Amino acid sequence: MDDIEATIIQNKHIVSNYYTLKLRLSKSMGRVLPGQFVMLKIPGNEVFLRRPFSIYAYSNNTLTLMYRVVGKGTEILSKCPKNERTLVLGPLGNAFHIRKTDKYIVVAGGIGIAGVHTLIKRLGKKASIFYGCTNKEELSLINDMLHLNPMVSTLDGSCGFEGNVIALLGGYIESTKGEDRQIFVCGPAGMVRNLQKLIEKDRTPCQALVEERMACGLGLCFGCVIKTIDEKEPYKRACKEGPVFDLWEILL
Amino acid sequence: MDDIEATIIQNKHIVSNYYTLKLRLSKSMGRVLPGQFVMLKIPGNEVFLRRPFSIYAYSNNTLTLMYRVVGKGTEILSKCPKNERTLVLGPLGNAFHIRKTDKYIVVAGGIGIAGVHTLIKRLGKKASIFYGCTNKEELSLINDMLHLNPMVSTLDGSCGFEGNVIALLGGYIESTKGEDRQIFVCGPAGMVRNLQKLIEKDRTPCQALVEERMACGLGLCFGCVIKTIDEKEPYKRACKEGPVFDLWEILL
Amino acid sequence: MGNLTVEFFEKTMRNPVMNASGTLGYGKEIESLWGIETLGAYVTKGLSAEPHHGNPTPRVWEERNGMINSIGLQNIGVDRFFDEYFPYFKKRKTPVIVNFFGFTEEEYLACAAKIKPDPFIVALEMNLSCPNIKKGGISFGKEPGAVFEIVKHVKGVTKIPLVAKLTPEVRNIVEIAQAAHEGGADGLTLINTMPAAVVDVKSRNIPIRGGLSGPILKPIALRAVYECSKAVPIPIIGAGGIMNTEDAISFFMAGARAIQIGTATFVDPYAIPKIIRGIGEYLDAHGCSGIGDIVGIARD
Amino acid sequence: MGNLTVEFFEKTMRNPVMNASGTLGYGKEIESLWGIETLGAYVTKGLSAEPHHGNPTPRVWEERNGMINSIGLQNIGVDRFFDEYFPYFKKRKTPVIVNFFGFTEEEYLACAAKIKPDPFIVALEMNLSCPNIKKGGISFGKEPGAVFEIVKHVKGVTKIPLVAKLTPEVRNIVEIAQAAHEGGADGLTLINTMPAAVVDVKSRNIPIRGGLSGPILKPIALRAVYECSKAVPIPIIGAGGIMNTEDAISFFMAGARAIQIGTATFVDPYAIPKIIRGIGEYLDAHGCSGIGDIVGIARD
Ligand SMILES: Cc1cc2nc3c(=O)[nH]c(=O)nc-3n(C[C@H](O)[C@H](O)[C@H](O)COP(=O)(O)OP(=O)(O)OC[C@H]3O[C@@H](n4cnc5c(N)ncnc54)[C@H](O)[C@@H]3O)c2cc1C
Ligand SMILES: Cc1cc2nc3c(=O)[nH]c(=O)nc-3n(C[C@H](O)[C@H](O)[C@H](O)COP(=O)(O)OP(=O)(O)OC[C@H]3O[C@@H](n4cnc5c(N)ncnc54)[C@H](O)[C@@H]3O)c2cc1C
Ligand SMILES: Cc1cc2nc3c(=O)[nH]c(=O)nc-3n(C[C@H](O)[C@H](O)[C@H](O)COP(=O)(O)O)c2cc1C
Ligand SMILES: Cc1cc2nc3c(=O)[nH]c(=O)nc-3n(C[C@H](O)[C@H](O)[C@H](O)COP(=O)(O)O)c2cc1C
Ligand code: FES
Ligand code: FES
Repeated sequence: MDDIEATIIQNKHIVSNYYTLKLRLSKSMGRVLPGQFVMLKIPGNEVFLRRPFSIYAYSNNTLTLMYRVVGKGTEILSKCPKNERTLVLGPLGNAFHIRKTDKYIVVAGGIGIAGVHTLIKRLGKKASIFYGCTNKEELSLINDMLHLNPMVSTLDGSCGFEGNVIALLGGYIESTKGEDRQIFVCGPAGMVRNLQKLIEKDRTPCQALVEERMACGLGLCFGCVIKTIDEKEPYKRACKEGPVFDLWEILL
Repeated sequence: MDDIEATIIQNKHIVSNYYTLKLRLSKSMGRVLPGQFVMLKIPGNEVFLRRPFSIYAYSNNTLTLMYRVVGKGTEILSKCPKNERTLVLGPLGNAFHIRKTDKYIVVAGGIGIAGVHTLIKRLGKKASIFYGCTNKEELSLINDMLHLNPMVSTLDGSCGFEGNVIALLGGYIESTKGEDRQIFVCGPAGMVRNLQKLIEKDRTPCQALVEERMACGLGLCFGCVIKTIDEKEPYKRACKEGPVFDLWEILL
Repeated sequence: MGNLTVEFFEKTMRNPVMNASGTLGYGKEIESLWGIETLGAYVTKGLSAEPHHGNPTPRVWEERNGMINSIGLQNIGVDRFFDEYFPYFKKRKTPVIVNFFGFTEEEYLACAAKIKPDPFIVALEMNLSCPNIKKGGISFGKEPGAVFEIVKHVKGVTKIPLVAKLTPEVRNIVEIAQAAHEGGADGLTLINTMPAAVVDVKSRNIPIRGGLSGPILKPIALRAVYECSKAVPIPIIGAGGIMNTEDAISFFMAGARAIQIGTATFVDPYAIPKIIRGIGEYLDAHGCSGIGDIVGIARD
Repeated sequence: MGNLTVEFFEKTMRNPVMNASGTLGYGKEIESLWGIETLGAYVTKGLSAEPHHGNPTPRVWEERNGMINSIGLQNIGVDRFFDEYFPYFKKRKTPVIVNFFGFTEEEYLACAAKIKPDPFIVALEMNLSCPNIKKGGISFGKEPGAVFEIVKHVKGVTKIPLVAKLTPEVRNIVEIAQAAHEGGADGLTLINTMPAAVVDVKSRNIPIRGGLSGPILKPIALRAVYECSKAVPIPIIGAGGIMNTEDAISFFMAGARAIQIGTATFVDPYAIPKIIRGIGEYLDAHGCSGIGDIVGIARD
């Protein structure tokens, strides 16, 4: 892990406020595990702290991020031209732990897909993918996974199941009852809470990638904590002990 | 006077750390008097307050400034490309008062030439110009006045009189003793103090353009004051009551 | 555009936006850019019973995202202000808030006593950041007890509503706010500049020690406005680093009933009219009938 | 490169640069980037006699040119620190300054008493910004009298040199510095964060109230360092918005004998080693034989 000089080689608008950013790194990031993230310096000096982004893809010193414009930093990022230089600190955080099992289920909502993208690539056909988004157009975020037959839901019903992805998942969970399953989830806090409720009875093994505001990304500041069931030390750092937590150990 | 949108049409390096900046204004500045200045917004948001610059030339909505890179603001300015947009507040301050007299003497040192440039243009052949700078190369700052036969001094003696311009002026002052003279000066504080000493005995009428750190340029903050002999109200604003003061009324 | 009118101490102001004291000269200086009647009220440069010369230069210094000033309260004295400048505001029907100070309690009282009630005087704004030369130069606004006393005494010599302007260089601004309120202050202005210094590494000098203003001050001011507005029932005027409409709205939401704009005017001389317009647009866009709809609505 | 070595309380440090407490975790976290022995001394995360959980999120917020934190002093307790982490620093021959706090005087004393003198402990750094829960949550560092008392009492339970770390939210930091010195403090760290708040205009919330750090703090910190270094004879450690070598040099010139770097590390994890190198280069370029040549040389 290091702070690595990087050059933007592509900054592409996908749909609505989603983009992908391709960076050429000046040296290797080393081994990257599914679930890990980087702290990206936003070019210029308008924003101060770095911004955390999941590693969407990485190979041959080329790092890809997928991001959604939500505030000042991502706004500036979306306007950065090719060849702009910046810094990437990573890879950071722990990773999804893939245990041998009958059924892998990956659940993502919106930009949450970025957090499980390398995991899905790793699992390939072994994973059942559930993806929820706002409308048909946003399905272009999973264009490269269509061959894996993802189950999709859109809030406006313009494609797939109409409603939220956890409702869609419900049927599947019901129908695979009793099997040895493992769930991976990344998405808005509300979605993860709904999932927790859905599988509360069985306490199906589930790992969640969580997002918290970060200052350092390195475990230095204790700014990014998430509350856990550990009574002695309830607050764990999303950047260090996380960002992947056992769903049954965190208090959302 | 107004805050006027402006576009850089030329930003030219002259010599060492001297530049000229040509701006096209989106509307007229109105009447500009010799000695007046503008508050220029430095493009970008690296620096906060505006920077004061003398009006080097102005006609047909085209404003020219001559500047020397001395700190962060002028450094950034020197790198601004053509077509960059900014804001110019002006014209500001009072002006040189040209009274009928036998002999006009204009004394400038270094970048001080920018402050008396429009005055020299106005006086034309009627003025005796004394210009002091560091070396021969810097004489290109007065290229457009060579036909007025300026007397020049260089600190390194590479052209004209070797030494400071006040020493050079000394002889002239001596030789024109008794004549009705009027002096205009703009330059470093040390130079103006030396001039004051030189003509102390005769108290030759003299107007000085002074530089003080400014925040507003409009008389709002009382940040830019210069001490005067007025005992009741010693501190006068360089941006409002100045920047031109009677040399015999200020305490340098 | 929606109604920006506000009532302050039974006087009507066109809008809740003022300049901050000392950042709009004696008022007339801005007239070639915009009319003084644009303001909800004009806040005077700090005035004293007798004129003051102020400090030598440098008096202003740029800081990253802010500035430091050490003007030293230069002013022509309260008498000359009322002779030479006050008629200008009356003619333009612009309410005035008279900022004043003293270096002793007597000077505060003398100055306040000189100011006669007038339909165009909304309030006196008492600058409590001023050093008390009888108490080793520690400023009046530092101790709850001292604040209570001086506010009470000033209230004794004037019938004009009194706003106390507090310094952030205190151990707990809420207790100062409470003391001012108990002393009889009718309102508070929060906050004045924060003491700061610059080191010039090249010349190895400290070119200036003075008060920090501008964006740098905003989070400190917002905290003061929020906490004091919960603690005292009198209206609060917010100030500190307001550069644009969003900053202004954040002060209202934190609990300010009016705001003052200082340093922003140096960066953009049209900042005040722009922000007034921006507030109107915000209220319209959010279906608010007046600024009252958003004052103090931010939840912790 | 010139000699950066400094003596602090009769211990030798490789250089006068430390991390600021709470901004370099428990120390080990940085090891994949640079060695802990790079530091003049490692300053621990704030420790207490008993572990503390800290505050709920959000705990950090970006401000223009700074940040606000509300970590709430989460820590594993002083005992676990000495069991699990201290040996790491000893093995790497890195001097440690133990930052500690309490919510009552007893907690301060209990914590200080637990820390045994050790060749690798340079000093205890007492965080005086902590709220005193027995005094309505007003922090210990606010009143000269209270500071004198608690410093004196802590000195009574430890033989390790004691550095008092002061909050800028006081009426006059110089009098606090003097009280700490009179109470027996062997040094001062200036300054801790400044209380601040954020208003989120969109959600109409106050998402965070906490301590402001980063460049925003620098001019306030420089003033404190300058004025206190003139007023007390004990060494001062400067902190607040040091982002680069020039900032660091300005703190030395203002009177600091060592510096701490906090927020800068979040912006650039190599800020500390870069600044250490930069200081060395500065001293070389200016023909200085050591940092002593520039400490306190800035003239007013
Ligand atoms: C481990 C992790 C992985 C992430 N992966 C991605 C990803 O792959 N793609 C993507 O688009 N986003 C991702 N995010 C969220 C992303 O970091 C924020 O959307 C981004 O920081 C917003 O910055 P901003 O300046 O645009 O927003 P602003 O609101 O202006 O940011 C202000 C501050 O808040 C923080 N912040 C704001 N929203 C969030 C958030 N949702 N999570 C964490 N911090 C936030 C910012 O980092 C910044 O410090 C991830 C977050 C974490 C913690
Ligand atoms: C009335 C007037 C006319 C001027 N005309 C010219 C001109 O035509 N050409 C030219 O090159 N310079 C001129 N100057 C000086 C010019 O304003 C400064 O050199 C410039 O502001 C420096 O900015 P900086 O950011 O590069 O320097 P920095 O030192 O980084 O600036 C920091 C602050 O100090 C102020 N400052 C620094 N040096 C000076 C100075 N000498 N005078 C006033 N303020 C200063 C800046 O305005 C800024 O607020 C004039 C100054 C005044 C007052
Ligand atoms: C140049 C200058 C002069 C000031 N003079 C006074 C003054 O005379 N009286 C006073 O109460 N405050 C004075 N202040 C403080 C401002 O009124 C205001 O409280 C402070 O600058 C914070 O607001 P801002 O960040 O918008 O500038 C002055 C501020 C500046 C920058
Ligand atoms: C995330 C964070 C945590 C902090 N924790 C502590 C602490 O536990 N004890 C303490 O004395 N100061 C603490 N501080 C204050 C810093 O040590 C330092 O005094 C302050 O941040 C100013 O320096 P900076 O601007 O370089 O960050 C903390 C600061 C930050 C940003
Ligand atoms: S972001 Fe600093 S500890 Fe996680
Ligand atoms: S610069 Fe503000 S009064 Fe002159």
